[in-house]
Amino acid sequence: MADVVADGDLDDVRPTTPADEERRLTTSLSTSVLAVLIALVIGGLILLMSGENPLTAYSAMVDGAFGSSFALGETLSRAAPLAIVGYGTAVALRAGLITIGAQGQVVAGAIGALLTAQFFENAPSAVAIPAAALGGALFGMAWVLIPALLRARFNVNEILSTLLFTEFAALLIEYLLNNPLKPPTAITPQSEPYPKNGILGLVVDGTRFHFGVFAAFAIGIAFVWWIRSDRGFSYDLYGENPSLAQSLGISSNRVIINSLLISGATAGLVGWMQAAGLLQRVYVQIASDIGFFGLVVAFLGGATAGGVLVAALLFGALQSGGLAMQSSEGIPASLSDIIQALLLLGFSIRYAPQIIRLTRGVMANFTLIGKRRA
Amino acid sequence: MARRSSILFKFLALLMVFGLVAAACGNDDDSEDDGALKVALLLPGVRNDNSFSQAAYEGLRDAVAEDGNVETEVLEEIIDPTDSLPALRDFASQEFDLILGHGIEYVDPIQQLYAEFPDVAFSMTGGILVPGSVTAGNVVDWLYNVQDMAYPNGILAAKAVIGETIGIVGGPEFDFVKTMHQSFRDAALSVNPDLNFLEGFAGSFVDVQAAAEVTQQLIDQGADFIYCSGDGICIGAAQTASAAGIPLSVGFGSQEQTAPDVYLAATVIRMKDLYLDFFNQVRTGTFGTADGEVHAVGEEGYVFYPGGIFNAQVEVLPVNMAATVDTAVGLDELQAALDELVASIEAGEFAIPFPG
Amino acid sequence: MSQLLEATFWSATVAGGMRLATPLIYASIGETFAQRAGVLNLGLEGYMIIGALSSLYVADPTSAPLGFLVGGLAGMALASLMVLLSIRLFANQVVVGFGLTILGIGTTGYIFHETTDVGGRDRQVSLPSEIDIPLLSDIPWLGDAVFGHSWYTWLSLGLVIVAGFVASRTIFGLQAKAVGEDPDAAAAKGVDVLRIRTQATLISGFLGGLGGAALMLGSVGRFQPYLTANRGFIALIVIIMASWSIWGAAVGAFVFGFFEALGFNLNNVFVDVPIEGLNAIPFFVALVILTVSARWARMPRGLGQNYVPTV
Amino acid sequence: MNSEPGAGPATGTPLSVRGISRRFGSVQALANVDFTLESGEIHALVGENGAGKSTLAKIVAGSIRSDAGSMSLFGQPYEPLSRREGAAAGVAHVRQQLSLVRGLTVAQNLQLGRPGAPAVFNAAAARAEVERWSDEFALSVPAETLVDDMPLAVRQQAEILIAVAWGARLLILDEPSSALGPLETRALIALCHRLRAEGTPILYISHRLPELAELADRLTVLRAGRVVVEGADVRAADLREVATLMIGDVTLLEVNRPEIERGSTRLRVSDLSISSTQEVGCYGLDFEVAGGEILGVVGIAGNGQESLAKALTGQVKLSSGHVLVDEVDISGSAREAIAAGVAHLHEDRSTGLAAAFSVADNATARYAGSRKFTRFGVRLPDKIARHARELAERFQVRPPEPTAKASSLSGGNQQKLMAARELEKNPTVLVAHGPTKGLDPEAAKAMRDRCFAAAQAGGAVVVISADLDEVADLAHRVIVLYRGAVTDAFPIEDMTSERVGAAMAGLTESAGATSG
Repeated sequence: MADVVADGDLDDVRPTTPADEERRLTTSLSTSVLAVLIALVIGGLILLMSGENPLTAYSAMVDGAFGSSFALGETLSRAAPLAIVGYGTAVALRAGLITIGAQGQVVAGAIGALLTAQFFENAPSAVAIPAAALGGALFGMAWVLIPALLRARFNVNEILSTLLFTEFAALLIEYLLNNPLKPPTAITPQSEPYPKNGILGLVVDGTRFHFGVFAAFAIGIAFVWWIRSDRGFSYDLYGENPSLAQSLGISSNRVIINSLLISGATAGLVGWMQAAGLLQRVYVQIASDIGFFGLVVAFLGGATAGGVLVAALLFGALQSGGLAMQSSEGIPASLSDIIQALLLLGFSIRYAPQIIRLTRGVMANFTLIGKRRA
Repeated sequence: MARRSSILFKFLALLMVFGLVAAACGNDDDSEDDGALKVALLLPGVRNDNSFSQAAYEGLRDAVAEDGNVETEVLEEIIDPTDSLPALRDFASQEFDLILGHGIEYVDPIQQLYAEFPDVAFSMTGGILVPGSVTAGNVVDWLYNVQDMAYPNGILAAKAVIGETIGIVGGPEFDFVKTMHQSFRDAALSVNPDLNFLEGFAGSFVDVQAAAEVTQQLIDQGADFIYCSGDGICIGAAQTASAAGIPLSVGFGSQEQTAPDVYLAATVIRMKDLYLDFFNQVRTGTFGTADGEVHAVGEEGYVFYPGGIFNAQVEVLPVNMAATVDTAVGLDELQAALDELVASIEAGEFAIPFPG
Repeated sequence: MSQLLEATFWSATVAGGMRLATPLIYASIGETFAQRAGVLNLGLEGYMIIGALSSLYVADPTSAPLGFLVGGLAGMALASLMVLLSIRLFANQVVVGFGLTILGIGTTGYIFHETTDVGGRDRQVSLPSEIDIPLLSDIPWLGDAVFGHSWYTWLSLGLVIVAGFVASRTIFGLQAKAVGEDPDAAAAKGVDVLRIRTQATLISGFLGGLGGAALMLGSVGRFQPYLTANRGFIALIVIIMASWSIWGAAVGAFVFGFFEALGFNLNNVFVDVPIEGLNAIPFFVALVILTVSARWARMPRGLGQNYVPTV
Repeated sequence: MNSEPGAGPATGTPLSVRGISRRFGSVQALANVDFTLESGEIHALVGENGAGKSTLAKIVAGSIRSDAGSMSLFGQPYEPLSRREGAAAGVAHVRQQLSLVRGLTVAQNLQLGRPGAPAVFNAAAARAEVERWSDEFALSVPAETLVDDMPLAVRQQAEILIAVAWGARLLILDEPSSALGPLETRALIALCHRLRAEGTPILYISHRLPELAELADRLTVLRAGRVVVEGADVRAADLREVATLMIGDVTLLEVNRPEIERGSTRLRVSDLSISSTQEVGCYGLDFEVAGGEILGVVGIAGNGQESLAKALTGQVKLSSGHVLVDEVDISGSAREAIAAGVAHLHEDRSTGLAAAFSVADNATARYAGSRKFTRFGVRLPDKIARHARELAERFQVRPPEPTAKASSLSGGNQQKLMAARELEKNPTVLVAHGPTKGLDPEAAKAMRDRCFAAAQAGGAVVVISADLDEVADLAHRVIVLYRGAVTDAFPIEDMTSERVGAAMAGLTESAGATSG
């Protein structure tokens, strides 16, 4: 662990090697399983107390997540946007930046995709689909541009500025869907149907497993490329030790702006996917909570390629299973939320050092704010 | 590399444990077929929201009590469009006979699903407002007259107010909210053209404190009467009006409990009779056909059921006779004015105009 | 437009700002303690809503002060999960925080759902009356704005003073700042880092719960799901805006409340401006303040980092 | 002199350690150590890195516990379970890594963790107390300044002051002089003597033998966890012999300064000024360094060294002036500095290495963004590992394992790893900031040799250090920095500790630089 060096106890034998330290901290597999089991048991007790059979409730949950081709399609189509946002957020996290603005960038991306698709309404799908994807990504980037510049230029805390821009996005989409983008007859905020030529087809009929889901694989592969690339290494280095990176000629502004733009572009792409694939219309709630859970997925997955993928699948399964638990067992949404939250908390205890390192890197970056005092 | 795969391994292992525990319990989808009609209701809010969702829930509850041979399942808080399709689909594949999608949230998914489940009857809300939506043998559309929810409140307000300023409190600035406000104004002005109005929006249907604050601001700016157009936020409007001793009327549900002193009246949706109709139609196989009860609107064959005061699907709740707040005319007189309005509508002498 | 020149317009806006600020003051002061100690509580929204529900359910059959206290304790109970998972078991603070927010919203929604009969009586309390301070409240237009408030508001101002004192003048305040700034050095000075962080987190849970309770008992009176409407996250905004100062958090809460009230109020002044634009005002002001204050902002160095004691 | 809690009558032997052992994993850090601190003495505990000095200090202070053995404090059995208990019993441990909380003031630090302090603290009284102690020991410790903003020497004094104010009956000073200039060291020695005179025994840990003669009464030598000399009279001891006992091989301490041919000017700094909000800046620096020449920049830590190092390596924007390397202006661009062949050994290894990254990644980090080890932009791990292994072997990094994490290396090997990264190719300019700081003799010798080698290969070398011995060993010429400006400049032959000390303290009028 990083702080062993920082302690600089050079005059002495190290109490333990970092490897020992890590081993000590790593919650063992059995601890992790135990945590999840405890969460399941607590959830089961709550179900029992409210008159539900926990076993049928859990089995409905698993069924709703994996039990049929439709259920699998649901899990995948929910996991894909989470994974994409998770990867984009992970790029920023690895560079030492916490952006919690993905929620707003997804919204901006959906608007961008819709506008682009409407512009290309008469173009062949081969043009309209990629154009709308690009439009979504560009709007997502645009939505993080100001926070990125503020962070690079004035050291404005990006946790907060991106959160504020999420609020702005929520208000903007509400305005647009109530006014210029609203079909004349509609009385609640929603857009016209997404143009037909831009819609992403289904991979498996009778499910919602649409071709956009493959974007998650593409982004996943791009992420693997990124973390193995020279530039990705530079950004990681900046995240781990900003002053060293700067001394090696890695521009702080470039890392901050680019990594935030990457995260914005991926979130924008998700906006496109949701509009063109899953919902085929733009609603105020187009982003669901993808932006926020994407951040959780990035953290839970330790900002690694495999970790994010698994965490996104886990979340996709929890959400589709949680919904199925409501519709097939009549369990109230709030109770289903409780079960999902308990499981999330159970899963949160897993691999401490990796995430501690991650947070340390992020915070090392932030201390620059403190140091830049007069 | 070793580390990365170990994370993966752990996660997969956890997933498997999670899966095994639940899968061990097996499937037990065994609905005994006792001939009861299986009906599912989807609500955007909670069933006790004292507003739009509660109206449907109470309607179904009352209809089932009267019918006696119906099994129901109610799914609440399905407002995220991502969730509405799988929820509907789950009910459809559980072989429900009738699925009531009580909210415009469910129009798109019903349009995507109905053909796949020809044996399931779907009722949607507000499909007429969604371009391109159709009805079919197993899909019908229902919508209440927005103006009916607001107009009676306007008549009441104009008669009750002492002063000339009426404050209108809404949730988000949606079109149907604005339409209600306009209909309210039209009604009030038809009684007293000298009235003027202040309007405020809490920005959401759930932010009660914001609604309370908006109401307070309207009162500070001189409002002598408060009209709140709907949903949970009206709790905040009612609390503030009560504290300031200013009369109040509400769209979508009573606030009698919150503010017994100042609350005067409200409009509500009544779904019971429509739902009873639906039960019969499904049993007799006449669901979705344009028979005598259907008002065809728009395209030929579009099976659309409008709701309003005229068919008692919108009800004007009786005036709260326990109110202690000062009003320009007596409570009896207010009740008489409302009765007169309702009677003229039911008699077909008057139709509340759609504003704008 | 002419309303803008009237004193009553501004006094009403100031008064509204104070009311909107009240729950934020409780929540943001508690969270300031936690963040100064290095704990990032994204579960604040959860603490608030669970505080709101519990306070109502206790105050309805008993009394408001008791409900208020229980609201705080309920927030503290939820915060104890943050202590267990993040502080003691080193789970990521962001993940646990989001989990606790969902848990809080779910739990309150569920309890409300299960304990309310449709059409029956909901639990309810009547709102407190304003405490008029003789003479001061009678000052024309200013009196009402600044001095006509409920005891929840007055108590929150008292809390600011107490919290400011605790933060700057007590050993606990020093220890909290120390474990947030430099946990290793603090540990070397014999400070029990985990214990102080635990206490700070529980304080944040307690005050977050009180914030929800003040919202419920002071200005709402009845429960609705999602009733806190992201006020927990707004409290987080306020804290960063205030650069982790207790006084700053109180001022920031008021500034936010003031501009929120102004947005509501301007609706009848600028009728053509969409409501969404007016609602954006407080967030825009926050962005400006944040940008300006970034020059001297001083984030606790250990914020968000779990402290793992050696040996 | 103190009447704080826990302080019984100061009778009996202040500290007696019997048979203390402690094992960390496979390493026996202390084996059956016996040691006695008598009243009224300053007892030096010496030994090379890893000899167990700090472990012993920590056991005495209560931070860690021994596996076996017993201790007594002023005649009472003493078995502290925590540092807090140790402090309550009157043992104060002033560590090499200072334990002041950086975001607090001295007055606040005084209150923090103080045994028996009341829950509410009186700011005015705390400030007065700091001022009182500061006056009593003729120090200048400001009560209300953030520790962050104070020079290292003052932090050191503040820490001792706090220990005394807390009622220390026994003081352990762990490498207190490592960052101090001669004047500060002298002040520290004076402070120790004053404390001794007041009756506080001091356990003084150091491996800098020369200052011990002036300071201490007796010395104990630890080697590999065992006591090899116990309680010898310092004045009677032969320090050379002590050094031999400490490290076994005295030749490591000897510096063989090679003859180096002087080339033409490679580094030219003109009118260099930096105004920094983060640290002390630089003001009007003018100097040149020729190829083969080693320039020492001395000064007390916190007098602009950090800014100068950053300026020479292109890491900060200058407010005026230029840094020319082979007549190419590299000011303000780390990228150009690297392209021009500037190498930088960071003062602090925790900032100079990516601790959580592997040896391979660290060794090749200088190539980040250069496409040297990439194909289609993707890094080639095998190629990198091979290159890193070669480098690690060339620079004697142990273990030379490319996949090992940098944080798992010892301090000396971390320094070598940093050197491997920076000195892979002969640099045109080497900026070495405290290159041997905190290293054991063997590692220090290796680092000195690296600096000489860089000069021999024709590079200009700038050694920035607060350690006069280090500069004396390496440099040909010296400039002295005080508050970011040069207060004196002279060839190494003219260096006397009086002259340097005065210049480091800003007492010299003859400001201005020499060149050539």
